[in-house]
Amino acid sequence: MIYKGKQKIWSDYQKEIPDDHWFYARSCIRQNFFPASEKYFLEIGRNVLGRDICDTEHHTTCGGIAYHSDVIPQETAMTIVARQFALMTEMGYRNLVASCITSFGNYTEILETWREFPELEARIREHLWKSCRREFEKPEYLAHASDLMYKWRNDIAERAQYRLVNKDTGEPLDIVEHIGCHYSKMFPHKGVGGAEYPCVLSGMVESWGGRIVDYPERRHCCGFGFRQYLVKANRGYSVSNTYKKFESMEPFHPDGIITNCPGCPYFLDRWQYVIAEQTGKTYGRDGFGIPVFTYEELAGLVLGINPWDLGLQLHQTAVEPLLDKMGVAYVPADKYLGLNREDLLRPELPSVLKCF
Amino acid sequence: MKERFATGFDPFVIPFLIGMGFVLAYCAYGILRILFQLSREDRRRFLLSLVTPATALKNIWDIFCNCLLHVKLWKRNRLLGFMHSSIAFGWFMLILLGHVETVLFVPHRINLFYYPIFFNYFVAETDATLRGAALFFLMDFFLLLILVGIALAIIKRVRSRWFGMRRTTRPSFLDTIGLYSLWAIFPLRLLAESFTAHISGGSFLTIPMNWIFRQFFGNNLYMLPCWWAYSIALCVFMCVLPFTRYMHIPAEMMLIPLRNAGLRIRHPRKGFARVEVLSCPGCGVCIDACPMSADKANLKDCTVYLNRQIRRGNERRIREISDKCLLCGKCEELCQVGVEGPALRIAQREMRQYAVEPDYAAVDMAALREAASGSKVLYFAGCMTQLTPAVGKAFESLMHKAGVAYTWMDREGGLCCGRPMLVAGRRDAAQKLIDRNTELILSSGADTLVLSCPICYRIFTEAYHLPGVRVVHYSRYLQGLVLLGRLKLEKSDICYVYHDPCELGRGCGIYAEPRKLLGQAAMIAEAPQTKGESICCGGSLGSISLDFAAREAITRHALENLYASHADAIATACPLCLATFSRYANRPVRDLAEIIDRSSV
Amino acid sequence: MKEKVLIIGGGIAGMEAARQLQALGCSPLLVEKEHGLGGHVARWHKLFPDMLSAESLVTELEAGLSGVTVYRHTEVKSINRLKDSYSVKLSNGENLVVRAVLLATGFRLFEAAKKEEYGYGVYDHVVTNADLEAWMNGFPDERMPEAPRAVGFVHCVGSRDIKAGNSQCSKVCCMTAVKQAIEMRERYPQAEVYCFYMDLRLFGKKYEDFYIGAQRDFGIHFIRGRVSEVGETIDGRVQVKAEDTLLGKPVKVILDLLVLMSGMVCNPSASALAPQLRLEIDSDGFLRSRDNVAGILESGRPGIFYAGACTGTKTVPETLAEARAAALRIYQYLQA
Amino acid sequence: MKDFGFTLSPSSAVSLDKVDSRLWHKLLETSPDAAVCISCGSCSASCPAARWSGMSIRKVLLALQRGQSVAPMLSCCMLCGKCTMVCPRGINTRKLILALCRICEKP
Repeated sequence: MIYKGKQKIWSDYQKEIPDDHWFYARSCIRQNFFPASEKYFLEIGRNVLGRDICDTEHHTTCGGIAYHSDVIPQETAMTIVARQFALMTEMGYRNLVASCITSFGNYTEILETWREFPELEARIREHLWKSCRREFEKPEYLAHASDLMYKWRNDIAERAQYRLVNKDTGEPLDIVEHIGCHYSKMFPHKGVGGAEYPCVLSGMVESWGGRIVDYPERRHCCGFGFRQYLVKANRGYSVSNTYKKFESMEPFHPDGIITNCPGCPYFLDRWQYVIAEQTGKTYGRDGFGIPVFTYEELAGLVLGINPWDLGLQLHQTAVEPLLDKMGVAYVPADKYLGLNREDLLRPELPSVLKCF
Repeated sequence: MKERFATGFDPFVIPFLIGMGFVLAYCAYGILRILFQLSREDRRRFLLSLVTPATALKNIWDIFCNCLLHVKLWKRNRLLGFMHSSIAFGWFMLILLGHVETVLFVPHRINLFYYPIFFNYFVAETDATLRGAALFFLMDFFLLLILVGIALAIIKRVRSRWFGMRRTTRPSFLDTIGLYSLWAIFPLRLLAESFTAHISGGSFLTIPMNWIFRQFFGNNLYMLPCWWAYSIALCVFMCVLPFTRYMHIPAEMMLIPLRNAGLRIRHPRKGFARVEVLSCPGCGVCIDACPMSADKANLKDCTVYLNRQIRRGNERRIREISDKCLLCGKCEELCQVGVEGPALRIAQREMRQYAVEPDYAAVDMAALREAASGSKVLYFAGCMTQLTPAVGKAFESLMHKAGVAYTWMDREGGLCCGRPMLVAGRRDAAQKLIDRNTELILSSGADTLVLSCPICYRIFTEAYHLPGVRVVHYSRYLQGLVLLGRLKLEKSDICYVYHDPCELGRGCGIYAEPRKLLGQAAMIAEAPQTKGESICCGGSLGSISLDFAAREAITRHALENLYASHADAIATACPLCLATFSRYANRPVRDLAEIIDRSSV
Repeated sequence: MKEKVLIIGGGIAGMEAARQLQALGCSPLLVEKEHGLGGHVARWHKLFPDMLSAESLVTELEAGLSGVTVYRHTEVKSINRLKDSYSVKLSNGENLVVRAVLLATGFRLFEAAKKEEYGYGVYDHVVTNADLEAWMNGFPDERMPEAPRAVGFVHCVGSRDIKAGNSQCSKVCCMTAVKQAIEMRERYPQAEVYCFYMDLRLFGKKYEDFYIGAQRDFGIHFIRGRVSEVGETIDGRVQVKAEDTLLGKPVKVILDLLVLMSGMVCNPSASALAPQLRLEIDSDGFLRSRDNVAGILESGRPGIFYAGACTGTKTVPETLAEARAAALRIYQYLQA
Repeated sequence: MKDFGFTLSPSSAVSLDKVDSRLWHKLLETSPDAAVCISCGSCSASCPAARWSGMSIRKVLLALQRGQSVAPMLSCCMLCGKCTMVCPRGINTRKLILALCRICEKP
């Protein structure tokens, strides 16, 4: 791997990201899968770094899942998105940051479509007006939450309690980055580092002391693929895709996976259990899997936030191996205690994949 | 005539006795082995034919004509015929006359095996030998005949072209020994009889030589060594005979009765095939006959070498030669002995084992049945005709002109006739195709099946059983329409040379009909090598291993023969010949149907 | 007095045209921006179809330049039209007045790094056709593996690719790939060689023979399918993914070396000169000829002529033939 | 094994460096011209057996090189020779089919 070559490509795909004043559009599914991620994005942004981020309970889904599942037409999706823009405008913001990769892709695609077909934008304005009497300004800047985190990566590194370094050997941890497909594959120039070698996550990992693993199936989809997972008959394809990725990264023995999409960490995490049950194979050491994190979770860990406050107990694949390598202080007994220290009960453990 | 020795014996006859004993024992064993190898039914048929007077007489007649007089060879090449028959017939007469002499003059010695052979040594001339004089004359005459034959043979070995043979086989080591011993036998006999002639008497050849010899040598010292040498030469020849091409002499005498009994090749190596292989005299006529000889690379792939390799058991070469052959049948046509080169090769191909067995269960028979039904006359164009649409189109136009209602059963593609599978040695697969086609034809309700492709026509006539259906080649069928007046032909002034397709001519014996039909539509010229000796176009499906590039020389060679007729265009009656010739020909190549269609009004 | 003709570009087209003009009694002035003459061909190793040494061709052409004024390391700063001639300012400060100008600016190889998915400049063992030729010419290249077991060639890198900005076929790359595949197989007989192609466009004399030879004698695997993406394995080898469109299945293969057949795009120097001379640029980015049948050498402007790859992708023999034709055309123009 | 109602599906991708091409190389020993196929498809287009079996020499040759099974296609061949006639590269397809029928493993 020629690092200089990558740097050259990264320099070609720089993206302007304003530092402050963002309207935050949450994801539909992340709050269920990784409930603390969005919370800690706001925590870190507002409280640690002192940025202004607007979070409103009035916004809805962006329609991305329905759109990519061929359930709603594009115009419907556009009108939903127009309403989000209207909320942003009404709240007095000009920059929109999406928590979800598919939302980000959706917003990007819609803005690009409107740029190419202004008459469509006019029609959507009309739709929005007819349906809810709202008007909107298009966001001046559109970013994904990971773009912001990428921008803040050095600020976070300055405040780091832990680094992505093996505390025993001092070696950087080997981290696999997995970028959501809708981040930059459709519009390479809208992503930090482009589509082929995006550096949005690798930049964070490197700032926080880790080392990026570049494996052959790096670009491959996590396997979600919307219809691949949502239609049960197709789920075999979904898990096969994930399997292909793990087979490809296996020789590199990664210590963890960092992702920036709602679906990816979910499938990379949960399918490890399914693969283990179906093939008896696990990819970490000693029967463990490879722990999978959202970038917010990893940022939280680096900043010294309690792993159980970050919601890491909701991961199927045990995160403890990475916590131990980083030397993160945690109380194993607290894993299944709720916020009010109420006992959440222990889940049934899988038969093959090792978990705590 | 009186005996010179009371014992009637001399040690010099021992070599002869050894050789004779060996060869007789070998042949007896060989005959028993062959009989044993024949199937029970074939054996019964053969033995029965031997005692059936008609076949027995035919056997004797055929052996006399072919083995001694070489009638077939005479017809083809008088010089070669004379050479072979002078040696074979002359030698036979020497043996016969020797026995006659023995019976006449020393009847009590007839039971001695060697006596008639060395008669002159054992007898002395008396005064009253008028009867003997005639016999002595005949003996000298036939010896002279043989010597002329031997002289020709020696010349032929050096200058085979003088005998009309461009190429001849290279004898093996043992063949050479056999050849030299054979050449030696008769001059030695002449010497021996000449040295003995003042005692035993002689005639126009031996007496003067005896006189000359006595002028130089003066005594009887050389007499006995010459008889020894003669006997040894005979011994050597007979001892090597089973291992040389001269085995064809006894083998052919076996082949003729077997063939007359109606036997066919059933096993690639045993029984009938074995006799055919042994009957090959190695004359090499098939080398020049073989169309593949146009390319030097294939010179060792004709039937004579197949026979030789089968005798040697060289499996690699047997496979190579068998797979390469175009199966045009010209070697068989010209073979003096009647070795069936193509059948022998197909039998070798049948030995091959295949892991993938053909399976035609998926064939949509209902659709094919539908396509075949509708009229009394069926036309089966065959696979190849799909690539030469002019043939089918011309036939269709002729049928339209003649007002014949017919069904083109494989217009949209059909099943293969099975001939390509059959010649590839996959008889079972071919049978599956034959069965399916038979079902299609019989269920169609037609009473006439017209074929334009000779490959199909051959297997339809040889291997199909279609009761109530007249299988007819289109040349004959169209001729019928002309005779009925339903087709009217106007003769054009284009001169065609008709190329006999192998499968139609040599394969089915159809030579006259296409010419007759063509003659009504155009002028005809004949190529130097024509009819039975027509040269394969090189496109034959018979060859498995000949690649495209290797076939070009063959095609060009065949074309040269056709060009020599100075015709304006080439006519043929086979889609494969048509396609193959068209590729390289410098003048138009047309199918018979096309020409007839152009000339019909 | 001899008529002066400015030839821009000291590649094979420029050299051949200069030689011919000199022989016709004109005074050619050859301007080359680099030190060495011969352009791309000078960096090439062997030329198909006869495997002629590129060096010998350039040497031969250079030998024909005696008496020709050659400006090395020199670029044309500006050109202005006078009444029936052109005033030219060179980067070395000289000012020339010439009767005619021949553009022999040639082409530039497509920047393979633009096709990011192929990882040129990122992966350790990805090179271009030009890199391979240079290596064959003896220039060491650390990207070249020691004893490769598998080598792949990607045809049409930056050619017939609207997204790469080039819709045209570069025409020589197919044959170059077949040639280089054979050369690699000759050097490393134990290596499997794969060619990933969209269409094989082997149009020239003897090209098909090369193809047959590559298939039959060298056992080179031709896979009809464009490489979709390239990754690097843990041992630094290259994993290539494509679809075998004839088989209808995705294929992947791990290679020790991947060679990208970079296509031809118009030389930027030509594009820079074009506005000054009011020359038109064609839809493929090359200079537009008067027409593409009988007027390829004509620019449509008096006294300005084209030769070689500045008007489109050309083979070496085509370029040489055009150079000769252009010399004759200029001679006629000067006579008139 | 737990039943999830779905399972890992095998990858359809062919790994070129891992294919079992023994049969292909064995074929090349006797029929080196098999290598010059350009997949033009005239063999398949003219094949009378194709309509019942999907027989295609083009596919057979390609499948062999990619380690896929070919026997089912071969079993419907009637050896008529049309493919040999139309092949622009002069490949002796009949020889090749016979050789394959011999060396193939039993389907």
